[in-house]
Amino acid sequence: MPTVAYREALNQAMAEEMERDDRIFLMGEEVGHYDGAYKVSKGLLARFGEKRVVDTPIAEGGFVGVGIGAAMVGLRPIIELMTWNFSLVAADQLINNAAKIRQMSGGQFTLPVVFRGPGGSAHQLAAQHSQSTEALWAHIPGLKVVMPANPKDAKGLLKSAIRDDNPIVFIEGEVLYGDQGEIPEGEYTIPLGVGEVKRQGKDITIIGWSKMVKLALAAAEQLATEGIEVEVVDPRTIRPLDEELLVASVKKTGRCLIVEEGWPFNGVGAEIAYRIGKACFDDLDAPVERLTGADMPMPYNHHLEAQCVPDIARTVAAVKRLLYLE
Amino acid sequence: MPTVAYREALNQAMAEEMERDDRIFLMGEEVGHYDGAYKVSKGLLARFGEKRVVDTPIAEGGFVGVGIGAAMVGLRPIIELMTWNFSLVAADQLINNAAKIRQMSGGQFTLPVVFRGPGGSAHQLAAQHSQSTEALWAHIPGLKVVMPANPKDAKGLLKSAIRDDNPIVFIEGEVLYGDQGEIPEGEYTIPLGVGEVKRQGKDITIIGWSKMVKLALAAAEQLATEGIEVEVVDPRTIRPLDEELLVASVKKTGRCLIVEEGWPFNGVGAEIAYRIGKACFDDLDAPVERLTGADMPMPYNHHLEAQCVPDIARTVAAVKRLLYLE
Amino acid sequence: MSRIEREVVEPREKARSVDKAQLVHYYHQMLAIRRMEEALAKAYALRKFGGFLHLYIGQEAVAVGAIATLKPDDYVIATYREHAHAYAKGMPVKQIIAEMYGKETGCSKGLGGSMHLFDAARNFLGGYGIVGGHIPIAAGTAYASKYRGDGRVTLCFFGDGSVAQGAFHEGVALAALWRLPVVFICENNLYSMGTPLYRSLSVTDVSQKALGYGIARDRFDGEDVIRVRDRVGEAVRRARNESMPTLIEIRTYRFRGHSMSDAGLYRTKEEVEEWKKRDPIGYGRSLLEKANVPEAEIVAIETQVKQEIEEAVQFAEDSPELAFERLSEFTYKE
Amino acid sequence: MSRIEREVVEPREKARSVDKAQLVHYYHQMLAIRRMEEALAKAYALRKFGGFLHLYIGQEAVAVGAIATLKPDDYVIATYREHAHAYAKGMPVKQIIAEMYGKETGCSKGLGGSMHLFDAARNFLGGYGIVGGHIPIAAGTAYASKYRGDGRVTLCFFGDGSVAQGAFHEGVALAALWRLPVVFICENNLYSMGTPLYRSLSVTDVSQKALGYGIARDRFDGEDVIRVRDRVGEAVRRARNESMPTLIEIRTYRFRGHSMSDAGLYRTKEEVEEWKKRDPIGYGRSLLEKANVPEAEIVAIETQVKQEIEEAVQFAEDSPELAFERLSEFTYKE
Ligand SMILES: Cc1ncc(C[n+]2csc(CCOP(=O)(O)OP(=O)(O)O)c2C)c(N)n1
Ligand SMILES: Cc1ncc(C[n+]2csc(CCOP(=O)(O)OP(=O)(O)O)c2C)c(N)n1
Ligand SMILES: [Mg+2]
Ligand SMILES: [Mg+2]
Repeated sequence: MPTVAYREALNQAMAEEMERDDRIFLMGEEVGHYDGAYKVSKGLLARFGEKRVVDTPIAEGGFVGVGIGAAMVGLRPIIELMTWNFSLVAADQLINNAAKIRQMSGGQFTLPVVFRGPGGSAHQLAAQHSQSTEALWAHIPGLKVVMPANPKDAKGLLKSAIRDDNPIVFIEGEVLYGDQGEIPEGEYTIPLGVGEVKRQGKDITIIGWSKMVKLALAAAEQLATEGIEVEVVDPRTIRPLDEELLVASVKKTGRCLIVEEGWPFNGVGAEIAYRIGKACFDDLDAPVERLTGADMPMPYNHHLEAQCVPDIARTVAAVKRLLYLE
Repeated sequence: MPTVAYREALNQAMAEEMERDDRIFLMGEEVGHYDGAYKVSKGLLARFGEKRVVDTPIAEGGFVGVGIGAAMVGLRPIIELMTWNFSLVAADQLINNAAKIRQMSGGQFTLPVVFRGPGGSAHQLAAQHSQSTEALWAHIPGLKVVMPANPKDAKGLLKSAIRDDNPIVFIEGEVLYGDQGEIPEGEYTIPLGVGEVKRQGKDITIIGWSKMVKLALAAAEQLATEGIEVEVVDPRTIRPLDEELLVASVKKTGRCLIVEEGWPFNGVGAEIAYRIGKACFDDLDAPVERLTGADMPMPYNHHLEAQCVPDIARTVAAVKRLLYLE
Repeated sequence: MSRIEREVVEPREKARSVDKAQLVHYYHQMLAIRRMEEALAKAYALRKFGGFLHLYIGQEAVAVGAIATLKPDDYVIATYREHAHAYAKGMPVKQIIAEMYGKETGCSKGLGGSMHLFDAARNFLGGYGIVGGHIPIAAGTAYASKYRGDGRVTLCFFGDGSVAQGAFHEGVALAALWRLPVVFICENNLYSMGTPLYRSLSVTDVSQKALGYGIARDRFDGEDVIRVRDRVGEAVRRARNESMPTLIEIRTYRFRGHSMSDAGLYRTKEEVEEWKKRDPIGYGRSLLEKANVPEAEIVAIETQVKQEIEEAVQFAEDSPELAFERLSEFTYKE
Repeated sequence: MSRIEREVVEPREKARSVDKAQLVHYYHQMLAIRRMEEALAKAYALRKFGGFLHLYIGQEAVAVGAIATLKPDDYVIATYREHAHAYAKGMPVKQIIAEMYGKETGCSKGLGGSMHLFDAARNFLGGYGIVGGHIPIAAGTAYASKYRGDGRVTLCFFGDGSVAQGAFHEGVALAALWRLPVVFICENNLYSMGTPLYRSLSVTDVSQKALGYGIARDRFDGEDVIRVRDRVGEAVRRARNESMPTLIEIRTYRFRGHSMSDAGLYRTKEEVEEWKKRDPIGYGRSLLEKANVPEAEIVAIETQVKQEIEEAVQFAEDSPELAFERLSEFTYKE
């Protein structure tokens, strides 16, 4: 199996799908002549030309709307948001138009459009550039929310997202772009709404997505040296959520820690915790725990920033608390 | 105690505060010459003049930003959103500016600004005009979210919100404006972050806010005739949340139903359910239940619409399920 | 009454070529729209349905004249005040009224209602409730036409109130930058809800905005269906042949309140009466008379329309509603 | 290199009155900004701090000349490329550099960083990271000045890229409608990140947008600090005396990449070199020479600035960081 970077996996997914279907085009800030602010679209302009790889002005509300309109009449746009922090100026288009047009039209119009770009905090980008927006979008019926954790998932899920007939919020990990990973030879897709057990274990379940999967696996490694067997489960798609997989794991381990980069209040972890608390009411040996980003805007200072997002030490400590080892 | 309409209570709160402090002004669509789309600002233009009661064009992103700027330099704006459905075009201003400026500036700037208007569904307004946005705003650290259920709370909470030095999302019940209720004589305020037990009971706790309180009380009435004693608790402020009060009630009753008008996924109910599930892990006789709006855009047809929001029958049924009576 | 300066912006008005059949057709359409909305107002008063109801009465010549320039393949997108546009694009009265009644036989199966009429088959891309929010979508459908080279034109209707929205700016700017085949039609009825123009725009000549985007503009009064057709026609040709957008401001007036709940106290009786003298339907009738269309034929249209509406109302009354069980299939496509 | 058409828009350029002391002062400021950013670039390369770092090098005459027209009470608000504006408004170099280092002694206690410099005492209302998002805020501070009648003026700086944002449209439109005392200054450096003007705006003359709002406009090249001061001065007077906004487009150029991570491959070496011939600091020095400021004095400024920066860097290095325990108090005001 070839080893590629997360960034390259996304690039392959777009290139392969654009090759396959000329209704697909990529539009966004700097996606073309600049080869992408994060180089995810590298080489696509050269390969597909200005018609299908389109640079835009800084007008997210405008070109997100363009994507919606183009999708309504049969094209299959991929709209890149330079980062999801900037999606907020397009919130009305995503929530009031993208998510609702199918329903308001009585099913006459479908919107095969993917909105993609990096999310989450990186390094010292401060409050306006360090946000996890998945909790906002997952709240909205009509949208699907996908968050791949590694190159294999990134490619397989993006291909499925592009082929899906619904508006998709596809959030990539800004700090994952350089991560290397094996991907299957040739053509493959990963269905939306299907999670994956990233590591088997019997003592406790850690649920995480996007870059938190990496963190959970690292914590699991460390805990393994102390004889604690952690099961790491990645829903991969936030909406629709693979509740079955999550519940099955927790029923097995009896304990659950949810690790989320974003803010706690009404976070995705709250929804997952509620569902597990209910489905596993008689199986839980301890209440479901959440380890989340701090409930405050992200500070610029790097030490403070580090303390505002989950890390290995606090993940390990939370697991031990759940196992009553501390 | 005088009896006034919810609408009138809000009007009194603004008038009294504007009388007291001339840094306060009201700005929004149709708030002045039209006396308010829902007549909440009735008479304020006549009383305070065009300087302090300002009609705006349809540019929520613009005048929400104006409110933020004016607050930064010491005024105390009240920005009316004709309805919270339209706040989405101002989402970036609310999330990236209002909620973060204090923190990004190292505490140099505070934002004493209230964003208020009606939320929730009314009657056959369809998908774009029938949304509960509290879950979105409550997710954001830096914002406070207030949702009064009756005239007394409406006046007391709005006065506190206007006096608060933080940006406040104040969501009124569009269908509550005409509700009559007693309010205390003269000057009073109700602190933000303090909930209220709206009805005492020992068998089960129903948690709801805004118009859901009314629904919960009606359901409680009906259940009382069957000998079921329901305690109805209203947090009144979603953020900060009066967790103590909610937990105390559930510890007493051992059962909890959360009734929420909005969408379920990452709803406010998810956060509350998680916190109660954790704090009351050993006290719950049944998992916390949520009765929420349907997980889909609001349909126009009135029968379908009615089935998409919690009602008395389904609330009663949910309570009985929780008490294993069905 | 603010009669618009006759400062005629290019394109100049052409010597008008009109044939009788067309006049009759436009008149029939305008009248059907008028009677349909009168019937809707009556049904609303009788609580046959709820929600908002924004009547177009007084503006009929705009939708009819503008859409008369289109081919069936062309796209139309509008606001919540879109009953006329849906009808002019070919949507049967039955489907419109049934939609208001919230019936499954409505164009949107009763899920959209008055503000959200949609008709995929006739390329009517919907009525939208967020002011200005549909303007970028119009740029998107025009983008698709250019992408495919299918020669289609998108007509985007919006009110004077939308001009203050960021979505107007972004949608028009992208269309201008990318030279998209779209015509932006601002139906300037002088008020956004209770707000007169001068309280919402620093420059009340909306067409001036075109200067900042470098696109063609036009501006004229909208009571004459033929003028509307001819002037909009110029812009449609520009879009179809040169793939260039145009911003058109058409001055018009709504005789009723903003919606059924609006008492309209912000306008004087005199002002409303003055404008009623320029009723597009009365004007259309005068055109028929000038063209010597026999009175009998005109009366026949009236009768025909009346019957059409009555049947449609009955159809709506008798139609079934969508079952709740089926609702979820409209949130996501399988 | 696109030298701007000399089409002089009103206000006409006045016969310039400049005194030596001012020239020296402006030169000192521009030089300090230049050296400060060079020091920041060095520190960034040494990984003294992370995040984005957007250098203003090449544009110094704009911030210095424009802000020279203000009184201490006036407000300034800018983008993430705001180091120069903060300095010109009076923020000590120490606080700027300490902020980049993320130290508690920084202007924003190390919570804001390079993109979010704030100084309440000096009425510097911040650097903002969302393109265009601060423009409505500027309308708000100007609104407050008019509300209070305090005679203050707000200067709002933004890049050419912001013009495509809905926030630009809404902010400028409200300022025009309400006649607010604000000056909108578009620092048109010909690129928004890697995108040249012609790919982001259908009309590359940004000042033309003023026509749609009915406000005064001006447009000129920005390498001459005196021209910037005089032309912006006209707009500041208009704001202060007539409470009318102005949209000014100042053509300038950034010599470095968009941020430290940008290789700038979208511009030719030749283009960059051509623009460097119009380095505002070189130009400022030539003005000093024309004014017969002795070479020794000019060298003295260089030495003084050098020392000032070195001390500031040391100060930043030695400063403490905010304790995590205190962080929560910055989210909400008690
Ligand atoms: C973003 C947004 N803000 C506010 C509203 C409430 N609203 C609905 S229609 C309307 C007035 C619109 O006036 P105009 O654009 O002139 O169209 P007209 O009703 O005159 O046809 C307002 C304020 C809305 N629907 N969307
Ligand atoms: C709404 C939004 N979209 C995208 C970005 C990413 N971004 C940051 S700066 C920039 C370019 C801005 O260019 P311009 O306005 O010309 O200012 P300059 O950098 O040239 O000073 C972009 C696209 C952002 N910060 N905000
Ligand atoms: Mg109007
Ligand atoms: Mg630029």
